[in-house]
Amino acid sequence: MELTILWYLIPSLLMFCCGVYGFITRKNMIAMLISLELMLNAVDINFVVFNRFLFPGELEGMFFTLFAIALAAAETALAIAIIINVFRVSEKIDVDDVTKMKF
Amino acid sequence: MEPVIPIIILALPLTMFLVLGLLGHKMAHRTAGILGTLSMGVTMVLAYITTLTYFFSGSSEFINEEGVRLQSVIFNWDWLAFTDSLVIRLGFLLDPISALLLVVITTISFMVHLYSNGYMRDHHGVWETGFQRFYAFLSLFSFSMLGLVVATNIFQMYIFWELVGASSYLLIGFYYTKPSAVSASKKAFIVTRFADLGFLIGILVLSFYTGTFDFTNFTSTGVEGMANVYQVDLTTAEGIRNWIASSPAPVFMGGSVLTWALVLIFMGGMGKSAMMPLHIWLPDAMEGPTPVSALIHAATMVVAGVFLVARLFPLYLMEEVALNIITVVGALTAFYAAMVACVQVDIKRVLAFSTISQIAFMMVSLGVARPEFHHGLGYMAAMFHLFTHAMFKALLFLCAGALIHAIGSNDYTDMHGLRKHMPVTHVTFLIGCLAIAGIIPFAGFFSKDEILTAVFGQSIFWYIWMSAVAGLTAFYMFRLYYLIFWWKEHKTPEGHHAPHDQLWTMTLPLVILAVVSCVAGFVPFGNLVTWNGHPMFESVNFFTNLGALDWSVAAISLAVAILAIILATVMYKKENPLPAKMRSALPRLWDWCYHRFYWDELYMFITHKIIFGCISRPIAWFDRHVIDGSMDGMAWVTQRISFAIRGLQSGNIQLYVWIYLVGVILLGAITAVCLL
Amino acid sequence: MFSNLLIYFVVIPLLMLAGFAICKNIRQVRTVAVAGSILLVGLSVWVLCDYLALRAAGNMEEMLFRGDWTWFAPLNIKLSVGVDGVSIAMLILSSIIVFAGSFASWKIDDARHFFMWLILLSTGVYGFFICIDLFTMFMFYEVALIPMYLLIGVWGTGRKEYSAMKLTLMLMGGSAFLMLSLIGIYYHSAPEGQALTWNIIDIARNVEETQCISKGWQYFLFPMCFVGFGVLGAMFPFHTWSPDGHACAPTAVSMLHAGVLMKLGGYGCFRVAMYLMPQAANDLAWIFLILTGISVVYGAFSACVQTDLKYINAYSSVSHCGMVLFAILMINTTALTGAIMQMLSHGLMTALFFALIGMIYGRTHTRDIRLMGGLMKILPFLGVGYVIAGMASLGLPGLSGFVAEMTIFVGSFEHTDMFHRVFTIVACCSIVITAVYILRTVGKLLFGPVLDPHHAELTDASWWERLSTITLILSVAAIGCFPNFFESLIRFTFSPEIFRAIGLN
Amino acid sequence: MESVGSIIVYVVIALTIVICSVLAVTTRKILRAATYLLFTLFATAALYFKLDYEFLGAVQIAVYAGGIVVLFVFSILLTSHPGDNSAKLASRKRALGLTGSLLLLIVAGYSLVSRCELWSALPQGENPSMNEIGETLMGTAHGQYLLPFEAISVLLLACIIGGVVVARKNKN
Repeated sequence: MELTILWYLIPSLLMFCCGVYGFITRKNMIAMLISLELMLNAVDINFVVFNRFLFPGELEGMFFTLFAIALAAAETALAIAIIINVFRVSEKIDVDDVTKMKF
Repeated sequence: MEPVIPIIILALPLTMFLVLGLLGHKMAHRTAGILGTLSMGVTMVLAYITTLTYFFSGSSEFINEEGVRLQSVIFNWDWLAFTDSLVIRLGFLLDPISALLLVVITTISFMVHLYSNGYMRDHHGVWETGFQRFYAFLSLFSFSMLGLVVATNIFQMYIFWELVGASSYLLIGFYYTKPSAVSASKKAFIVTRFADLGFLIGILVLSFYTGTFDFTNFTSTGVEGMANVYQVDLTTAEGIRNWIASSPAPVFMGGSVLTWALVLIFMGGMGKSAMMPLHIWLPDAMEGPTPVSALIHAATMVVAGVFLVARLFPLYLMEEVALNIITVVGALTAFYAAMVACVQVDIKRVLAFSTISQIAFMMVSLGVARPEFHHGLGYMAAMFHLFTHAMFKALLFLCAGALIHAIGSNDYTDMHGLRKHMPVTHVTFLIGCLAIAGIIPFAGFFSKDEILTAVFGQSIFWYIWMSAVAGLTAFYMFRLYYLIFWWKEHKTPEGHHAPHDQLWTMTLPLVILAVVSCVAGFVPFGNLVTWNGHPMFESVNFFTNLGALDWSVAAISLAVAILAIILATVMYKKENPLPAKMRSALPRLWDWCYHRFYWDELYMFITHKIIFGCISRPIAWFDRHVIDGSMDGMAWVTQRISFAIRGLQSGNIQLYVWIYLVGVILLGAITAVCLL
Repeated sequence: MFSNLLIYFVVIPLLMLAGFAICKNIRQVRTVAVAGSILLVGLSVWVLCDYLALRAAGNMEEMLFRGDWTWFAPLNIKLSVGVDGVSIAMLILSSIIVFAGSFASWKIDDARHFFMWLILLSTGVYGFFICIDLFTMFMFYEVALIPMYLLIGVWGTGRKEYSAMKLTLMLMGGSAFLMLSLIGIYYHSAPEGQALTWNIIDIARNVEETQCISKGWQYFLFPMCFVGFGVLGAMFPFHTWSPDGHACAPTAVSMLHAGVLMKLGGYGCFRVAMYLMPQAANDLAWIFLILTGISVVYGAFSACVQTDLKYINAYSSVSHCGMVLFAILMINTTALTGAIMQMLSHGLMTALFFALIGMIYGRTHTRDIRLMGGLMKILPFLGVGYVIAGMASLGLPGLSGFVAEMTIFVGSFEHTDMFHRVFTIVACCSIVITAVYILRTVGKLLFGPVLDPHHAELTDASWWERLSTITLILSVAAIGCFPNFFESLIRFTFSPEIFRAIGLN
Repeated sequence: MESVGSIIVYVVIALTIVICSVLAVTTRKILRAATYLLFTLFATAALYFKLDYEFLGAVQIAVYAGGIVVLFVFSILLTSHPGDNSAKLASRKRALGLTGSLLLLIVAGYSLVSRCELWSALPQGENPSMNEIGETLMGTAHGQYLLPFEAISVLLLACIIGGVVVARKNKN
């Protein structure tokens, strides 16, 4: 048996789908953020795998992943700051409750 | 003839209307009255001059070598040009009937102007409010009526026709704070307006097919070089008939276009002349001041219908059908109105129905006029009766006005036995009654006799019918006379002055009109007014009319009248139970007559229930709820859709993601399908 | 550019706007409004005299006082001006009504802004009547419509927001159709290979010579154009903005709207729809004849049972304006003349009506005729004015309504087929129904005993109200007494050369 | 041909990823979700190691597992009471989520499986040296990433400031 490229992509796809599911269904904003991380992670894996698959000698995919991780970190930090702030105001972090800024 | 005098005849009342209407409220009442009366007097004198010139000057403008009277257009100004040939002109047409009407209108109008000086103030000499307005409207009416009779074309006639309608509206509603007067004026206007619709359509039809509005063209088309001749021989008639038959669509809804046009025009005449079934406005119009009733609703405006038919008589001659319709309508109306007049209580209503009946006489007379018979005797008789009727009916109305003014009520039940208190009124009223009853030698006898002769020549049935009506006329007039002046002694209510004859301004017109009613019958009409301008007699003297009578007819009608008077005398001279017995013997008939055969109720039903209830209200409802509702509905639907779309834009991030995702997947799927 | 007289019809209102902008108090506002409207009346009379003189000198061009100034070259959009008898009649009408309207709104709140919008509106109206470039016309048309929203919405009474919204939306809906059809006309305005144009006269000539708007396109564009203008002309079933809008509008706005703005509809139908698409007009007239025929009778019947004075008048406007479109669709000289006369007549008469209703409402604070009565005794001047307006409306000879209606009827009767005949007769019937509702209103409102004792202390018209009323009455009487002058002024427009362009004779 | 050990390692990693990520989004306890996320991240790091991207694996562990998850845990502790269960999912939402993710799975999975070139083996690569990584990150030539690196640093700075500003307690 050989580990073809597909074997790497399928877990990543499943992880992405889980992320989507979580993002759509969860009410808690932190849980949504977690789902988001899952999706990002899945994408990261794909970058790496395709880097290896298409340009084995080069490092584009890896660096993309690297930057994506950095961005994810930044994004998470900011999002969590907002969530905590929202929590301070409304004592809740359910996405449905944060409607003050609508309209 | 120079147009100066005719212009003044028209312009003076118009000016007076403007002056009194605009400045009247700044004038003293007396000044306004004198001004109005004087100007009308001047108009009357000028009208007399014009008429006398027309009939007796012998100028070639007015009469040709064979002694045939001509139509003469004194002036004719373009007022409104629809097309090159269809032009409304304002002009002055002088021919026998317009000259006759000039005299009638100005005379009666002057009498009424004079009379109103007394009538329009109470016993203490306090003027009615709006006295100046009253004179302004009278002047407006006189102007309009004069304009109507001298019209050179049918559209001018229609214009003034509408104007007399409006001034009649204003005068009936003179006491505008009285609801009954307001509704009466409204009724009069709307009913005649409805009739005018027919008139208008008739004009449209006639003018479309003949290409002209001018009377002179209607009556003399086809006779080359005789444009001004008031004369249609049968070849001309044939010409017009062929002409209409050869124009496009000569047949409309089963009748010839000409028949339609003439019948529709006659409908206008029916409205103004209160022929059944459009008569209902006239009795109500008595809400106006009595002088107005005398002027407008007895002598002048209501005969406009007769005048209209007479004016277009040569055209009517071409359509036997139209003339027969006129005869039937007239005969039915005459009988109906006479029946109703027999039981009314309000003296003005009795006179009103009598007016309807008498106008119907004229209509019948026109309807039976044929050139073959006595040179179109009916036509002459109608005009003759128009003239005499105007005089004695105005007299009767003015007498009624004097009575009402003295008593303060319209009902004979409040009068009775006034002969000693008001001798002048009594005598003049009696003369009026004798005249209308047709007793020799009063005016009505001659004209009515001519009519009956004409009817006799055409149809025995209608002759008997009309003689019966004449008998009824004598009966109800004397019933009225006795109930007012005899029956029982007058009881003056406590605290009132005994009734007495009125001021000279009111009695003078009575006397003058009474004198005219006595002698008018001897005017040799046959030589003045005939349908084709040909004189009827070789030579004339004072007794021409007497000599020309058909004595067999005259004797019968005289006998009928005298019998009717005797009957009235028996029943009403002294207080007695006969009338009550009569009433209880025929209760149903009495009820129907008293309620005027329920025509008003029928009209109320049609207007309120059908027009308002079944047409207007549903339409208004439809408009508000269906048409407007559908517009609002469109707005509502738009709003709903907007709300629905707004729901998608909920701010729910998860829904957005889902939609985005589904979109992406679909795109992906499509791409995949396309690529694979 | 400023040597052309017509430009001043736009320049003067714009100057007035500038004047209002710097006005400090109501006196100055009134001064500007009165001075401006007098200038406009003077200008229109001047144009009239010049026009007559030019015609008398034998100038037979279709439009006089021509001027062209390009303002957007890529689409060939120009400010093209030019007038013929019809436009001049409309200009005179507008300036009289603006004049009377200025006096009728003497005491309005926040006069400065009110007059600014009012004059902006009239700028649009004047611009529309002097322009012969479709695009510019449409622009002015919109300029005339939009201020109405604010004028009703801010200065109105009753359900003013609703009515303002409804009126504006319906008219905008109409102008959407209109714009489509104007663009359609533009793209067929010249035969293949020639420069497209917005100029009405050029298009009409092209249509006549080369049939550049094919029959199919005409069938498509004509109904849109007619409906677009018809909405403003209160054509059934697009008339419902009229009762609500008029009922809520302030006096001067009602006057201007019913008096002038609704005429834009009729004028547009005639000038654009009929003039540029004659074949479709001829073939499709029956559809619109049915609609306008219904309008005429339907409006009259509706008016019979209304109780609000303004509603009565609004429905009577539906009826009378229906008559205008009805006559236009008859496509013959007499009826068209009648249509224009009816526009003049109805404009003046309705303005008079609305002015009087506004004045009465200002005193009694009600417009319900069931609550009023016997006002003639208390307010004789207004009462007499109302009776005169009513008489004009029901077509009394000597006032304007009669002349217009008779011309229309005589013109309409020139069609001999059953369809036209029946509709003509139906339209004739409206004269009776008109009499019914006018007399009903007059009877209830003015005659009879005084119903409300509070009304007994009311004061009659003040001098500015008298001036406004008398101006309108005199105009109505002038048309009614000397119709031939106006008829010949208008009729020249339909002289054979131009009539050919309409596709007849 | 892979060695059996490699396959076993792969299977372990893949199963961890799949199971932990499913658990991370389905568990009703938010702290557990964060823990499962941590496991998933570790497994991902392991995958990187297996693919010979050791630096990347290290970064993954350091930044994600070490930094982000800690942030998550802190914020969870700040915003929710321990032992709280989140409410049960509304069925509508679950349906939405399931349809969305399953659709995605089917479409993406089908397109993956149907691509025959993806059935080929992954070429062997060597682990990029730290030197190489450093040069790539610091160079400006083709295929080198100084500019993005700087951009990221600015972004991180902005993020830090932003985070501070947003999270700062409002004095009023």
